Amino acid sequence: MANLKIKVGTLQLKNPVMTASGTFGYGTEYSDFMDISRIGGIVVKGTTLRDRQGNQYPRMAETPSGMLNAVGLQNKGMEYFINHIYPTVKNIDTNILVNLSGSTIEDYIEGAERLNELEKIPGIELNISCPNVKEGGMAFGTSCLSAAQVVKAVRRVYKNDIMVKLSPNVTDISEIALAVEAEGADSVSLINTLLGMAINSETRKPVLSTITGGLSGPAVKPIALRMVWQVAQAVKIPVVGMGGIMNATDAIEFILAGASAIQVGTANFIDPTVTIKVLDGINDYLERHKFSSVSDIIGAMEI
Amino acid sequence: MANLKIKVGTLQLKNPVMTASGTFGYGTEYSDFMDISRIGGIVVKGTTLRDRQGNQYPRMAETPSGMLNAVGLQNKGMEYFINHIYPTVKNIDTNILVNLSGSTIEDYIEGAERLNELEKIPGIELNISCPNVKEGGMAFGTSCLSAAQVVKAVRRVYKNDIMVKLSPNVTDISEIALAVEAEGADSVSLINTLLGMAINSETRKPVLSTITGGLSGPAVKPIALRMVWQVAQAVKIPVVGMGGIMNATDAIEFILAGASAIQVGTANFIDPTVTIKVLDGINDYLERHKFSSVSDIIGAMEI
Amino acid sequence: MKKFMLDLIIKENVQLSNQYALLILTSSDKLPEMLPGQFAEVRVDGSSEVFLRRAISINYVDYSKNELWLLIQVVGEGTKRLAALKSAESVNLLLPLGNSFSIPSNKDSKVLLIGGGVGVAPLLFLGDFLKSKGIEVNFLLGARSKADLLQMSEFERFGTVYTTTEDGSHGEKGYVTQHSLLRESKFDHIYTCGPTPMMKAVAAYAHKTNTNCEVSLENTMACGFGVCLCCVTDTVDGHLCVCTEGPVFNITKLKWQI
Amino acid sequence: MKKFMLDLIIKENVQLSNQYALLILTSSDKLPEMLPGQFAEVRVDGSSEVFLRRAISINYVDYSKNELWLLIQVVGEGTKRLAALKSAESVNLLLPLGNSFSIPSNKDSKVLLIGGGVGVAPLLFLGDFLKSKGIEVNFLLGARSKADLLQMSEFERFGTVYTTTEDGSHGEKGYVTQHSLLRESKFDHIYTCGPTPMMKAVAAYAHKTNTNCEVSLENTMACGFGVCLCCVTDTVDGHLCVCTEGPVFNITKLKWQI
Ligand SMILES: Cc1cc2nc3c(=O)[nH]c(=O)nc-3n(C[C@H](O)[C@H](O)[C@H](O)COP(=O)(O)OP(=O)(O)OC[C@H]3O[C@@H](n4cnc5c(N)ncnc54)[C@H](O)[C@@H]3O)c2cc1C
Ligand SMILES: Cc1cc2nc3c(=O)[nH]c(=O)nc-3n(C[C@H](O)[C@H](O)[C@H](O)COP(=O)(O)OP(=O)(O)OC[C@H]3O[C@@H](n4cnc5c(N)ncnc54)[C@H](O)[C@@H]3O)c2cc1C
Ligand SMILES: Cc1cc2nc3c(=O)[nH]c(=O)nc-3n(C[C@H](O)[C@H](O)[C@H](O)COP(=O)(O)O)c2cc1C
Ligand SMILES: Cc1cc2nc3c(=O)[nH]c(=O)nc-3n(C[C@H](O)[C@H](O)[C@H](O)COP(=O)(O)O)c2cc1C
Ligand code: FES
Ligand code: FES
Repeated sequence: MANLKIKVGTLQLKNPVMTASGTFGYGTEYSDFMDISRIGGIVVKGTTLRDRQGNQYPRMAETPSGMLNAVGLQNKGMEYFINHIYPTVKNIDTNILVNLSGSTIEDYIEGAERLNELEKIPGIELNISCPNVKEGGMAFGTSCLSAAQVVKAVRRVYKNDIMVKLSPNVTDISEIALAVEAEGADSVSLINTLLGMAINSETRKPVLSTITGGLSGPAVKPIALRMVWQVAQAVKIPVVGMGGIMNATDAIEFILAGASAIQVGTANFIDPTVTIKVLDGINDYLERHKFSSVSDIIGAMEI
Repeated sequence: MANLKIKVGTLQLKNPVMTASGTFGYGTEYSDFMDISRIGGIVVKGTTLRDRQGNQYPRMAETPSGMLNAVGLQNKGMEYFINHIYPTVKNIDTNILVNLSGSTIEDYIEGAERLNELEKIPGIELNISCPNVKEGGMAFGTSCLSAAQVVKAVRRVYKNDIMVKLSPNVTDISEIALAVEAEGADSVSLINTLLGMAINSETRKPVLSTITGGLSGPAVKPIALRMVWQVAQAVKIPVVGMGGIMNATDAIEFILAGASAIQVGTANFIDPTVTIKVLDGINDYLERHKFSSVSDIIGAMEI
Repeated sequence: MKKFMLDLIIKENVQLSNQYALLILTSSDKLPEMLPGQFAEVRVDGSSEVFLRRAISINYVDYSKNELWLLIQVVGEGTKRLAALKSAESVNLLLPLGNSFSIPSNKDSKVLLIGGGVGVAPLLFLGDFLKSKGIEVNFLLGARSKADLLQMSEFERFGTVYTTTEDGSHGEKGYVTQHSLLRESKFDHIYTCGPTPMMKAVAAYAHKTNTNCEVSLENTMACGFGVCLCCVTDTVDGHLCVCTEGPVFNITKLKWQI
Repeated sequence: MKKFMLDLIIKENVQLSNQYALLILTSSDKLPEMLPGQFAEVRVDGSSEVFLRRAISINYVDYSKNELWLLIQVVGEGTKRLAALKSAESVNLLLPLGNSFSIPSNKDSKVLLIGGGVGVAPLLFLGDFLKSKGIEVNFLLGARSKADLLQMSEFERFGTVYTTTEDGSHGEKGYVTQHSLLRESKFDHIYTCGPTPMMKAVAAYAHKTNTNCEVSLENTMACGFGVCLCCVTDTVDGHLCVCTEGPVFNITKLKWQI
């Protein structure tokens, strides 16, 4: 067994395999299929201060090697999370991070304050990149200024780990990463979904109720890998990579590009045990290539 | 037969099916496989003032439902084009556009001036979006200011049609489209490739000699479609859509999203007769849905 | 109920027509228990176009033979691949997923199972289940033409079968909701699965006649087990996932305009 | 030469081992003329991973039987799919692509064809072609072990076969360039195809002994017919496409450090 332990910001992960928000529920949905305590961390579904019904259906479209979703952050709100979900998930023996979303800075602040109370939540993933959260028509995550503002505000009130989730729908993602690093983010995670669209040519209507939605899955992997590499070159804080990871080889590519940990998203829908396979596969790779620890290969791509 | 004729800027196309620059050579390479005069237009390989050897190999990586390329605008230069290629391509009975690239504004101006001389070239596709053409480290096409500057300069010297090819690697593509429209572009075409990357986990090296490259193929279609729709909403000039078109259904989706014409790129590598199939398929669709003309379905997506 | 990811083996692929196939799957292990109304998420291999799994209803389970039946209608690339599977090939499934039809506690209940097109699939298993509980079952099955009426002899094993076809080639001519049975008899429970317009018409009938009615909904699904939240339907309790809170809903829960 | 896109039929798939397959393709139409050294771009169907075509050398053409042979080494998903094709299945190919080996005008030329691994593929067709022109052919074929020496009896039909294996299980032990033949004989023309390090060693030998030498290069290809410009190699004339200016290059054209 290679040493898979890794530190990401202030988080101690037993291994670099995490699950991506919105694709792993609250973890427990997977316990029929696998031992969820084996993975390094679970990022729960995007949570907002108040409950949200999300968008109208249809919310999903299959695309070549990927999918579009327009869920729109459906969730039962912070209060419900604290009272009804936290009591269960706090017993899962891994890092449980809450993916925190908001439509105003005040929402983020209040959400973060509430999460401070929860002993078994070691950190939040600050979602400033959902294609559906708007501020003056533009997601917080697509301008350095607004990204910095949110992080600054949350940093002031939140005492645990802040992982900031970045949007790929930008000209220069490193710039945004640097801006959030400067405001005290402990790490950055990327990428969230790319804004895409699908049309049904027979009905001549958009497939999604919201017209556009977020693209995920293997189709986006080359873009995600490039962004992780760019960001890892730019910042000093750890980078958590994701976007189309389907197997251990994909995960290793992200780690070689500079990710300290990775998140598996859409792949969980197709194979609910994929995280375990990725985990075991990373170990196999390290043993086969005679690395004693996963930290040996972070950013180890040779140019 | 439905009426497939369409006007794009000042160009009269016999049908909306064009070929994307860099994927159809100079057209003649396809004449063994199909009647190239049937298509609406051919955009020849990216041409620069002086000859370019392009990047080192490897220049290509296969990705899920797509490919990365890092050709780097290899071409024999404007002089060679005029003396050795133009004499042949001018006899092809369709619109031949030259995809013009440059690394300085002066290059673009000089290139456009040379192309003014060529009677059978009805227009240029101004490429301000190749992930390899740099200006201060950033492609012209990723800032409104520099995009506007190039178009303004070329508009001043070039008398025929100017189609400006936009980069998808931006936060807000409509903004760029509006900027080039304001400077006199006759139409915009999009998308060029998305910046991506591939790593070989076994060798721990980037697959491409240039580390990053341009992603094309069906993987990018949802993003391309979204951008075409956004740009078509924003500008008044015609929009030429491309990105992952593999068949007539894909083409129709772009037209419904607002494209007046489409370009087929990567698909030509897999099926060298695909443009004819797309063309015939568009006609079939129009007949089946009882539209008399392709112009009836431009932007006809119902929301 | 515990969910499983299983590799099952095609024991037989019965081509019912070029549009429909009945896959009979088996395993060397004992199949888990399933309930009528539940479905499986089937992985489609060997296609460059299909990325996600496909939801397919449990058509029938023969525990004695350790067989799972899936009835496939070819509508696109995914179902085309599934319908082309050959004997001895392996298929990966997640199952059993979703809730199930509720079974009347009163054995004397008059029940009617109304199916249209491939929507008949879950009703066969439901018919078997109801019959095994001692409840008398009536099926009302509708299709475009005789050729589209599937598994007729199977349905007859579990109850009385009434049919409608749009072209009149079998049973009464017209839609299921036009069948004389609905004018002549009164039922305590109606269960229905089929195209949405059909189910809405059935729901309207049930509403008008004050009949308890459950419908099995479809929706675009990415996961099938409640984690993606892509498959919601609008209910009196807000957006609920069809894959976990459904696919079976009592019509009183839905916000259908009926 | 005119290029074609053709759907050919698998007449036979000869499994040479679990790593190598020989596909024998045919057509109801007459196959077009092809030259030794040329290749085909083969479409890979039914895989979610493979997007582009795969380049495969023309291994042999039997015009009398209207057969095209392709020798496949399984290295990844694409070649795995190709090697698994079954009789009567259809395969879509672009062919013939690329240039070809140059044939000596002098019938008395001493020629040596050096192949390694699956790189032997184009040399069979070349051997046939040379022999038909009345030229005496010598093959020097290298592989890891006896099991990796492919189509030995076929090669013997067209010339004298020398072999090396790394483990000594057949012929001389070692690499092709260590074979005694190269010390004992002098050739006018060497043609080689195989792993790049092998071809470089052969080129070095040819350079040293002043022998005319052609190598068949590989490169990552997207199109195979000169339009994507992805497949270049560095030559004295700059970047040239391996798919159109090659795959066969005279070593004097290349910028190899030999
Ligand atoms: C709970 C549940 C149970 C189901 N049970 C069965 C079953 O037992 N047997 C069965 O054959 N199918 C069943 N379906 C439907 C089946 O999942 C879809 O037909 C399938 O996903 C279509 O996949 P495809 O790749 O063949 O078509 P796609 O390529 O995905 O779609 C092809 C075309 O069909 C249309 N389409 C997509 N989904 C449907 C749909 N659900 N109904 C009609 N048209 C559609 C699309 O809009 C598109 O135009 C069920 C669905 C659900 C949600
Ligand atoms: C002109 C030409 C002629 C060829 N002739 C033949 C032939 O006759 N028979 C034959 O079997 N192959 C031949 N090849 C090689 C063949 O094209 C590749 O092996 C094939 O494309 C690999 O596809 P894949 O999907 O199986 O592997 P991929 O999944 O694409 O790659 C799998 C692994 O193999 C490595 N790989 C990729 N390409 C090659 C390669 N060319 N050689 C070795 N490893 C590679 C990759 O780096 C990767 O690690 C030829 C190539 C060219 C350019
Ligand atoms: C159905 C779905 C729902 C998602 N919901 C969220 C969310 O609530 N918050 C968030 O930050 N990201 C969300 N994401 C984005 C994923 O966490 C991830 O960033 C993205 O899907 C890319 O990874 P992948 O390609 O592995 O799926 C969602 C993605 C999907 C597919
Ligand atoms: C190999 C290759 C070379 C390309 N060269 C050029 C080029 O010279 N100029 C240009 O504007 N676009 C170039 N492109 C981009 C295409 O024209 C097109 O914008 C892009 O590939 C998206 O379309 P597709 O997905 O249909 O291929 C190239 C694309 C590929 C794949
Ligand atoms: S399909 Fe994913 S929640 Fe229902
Ligand atoms: S493979 Fe496209 S030019 Fe050679």
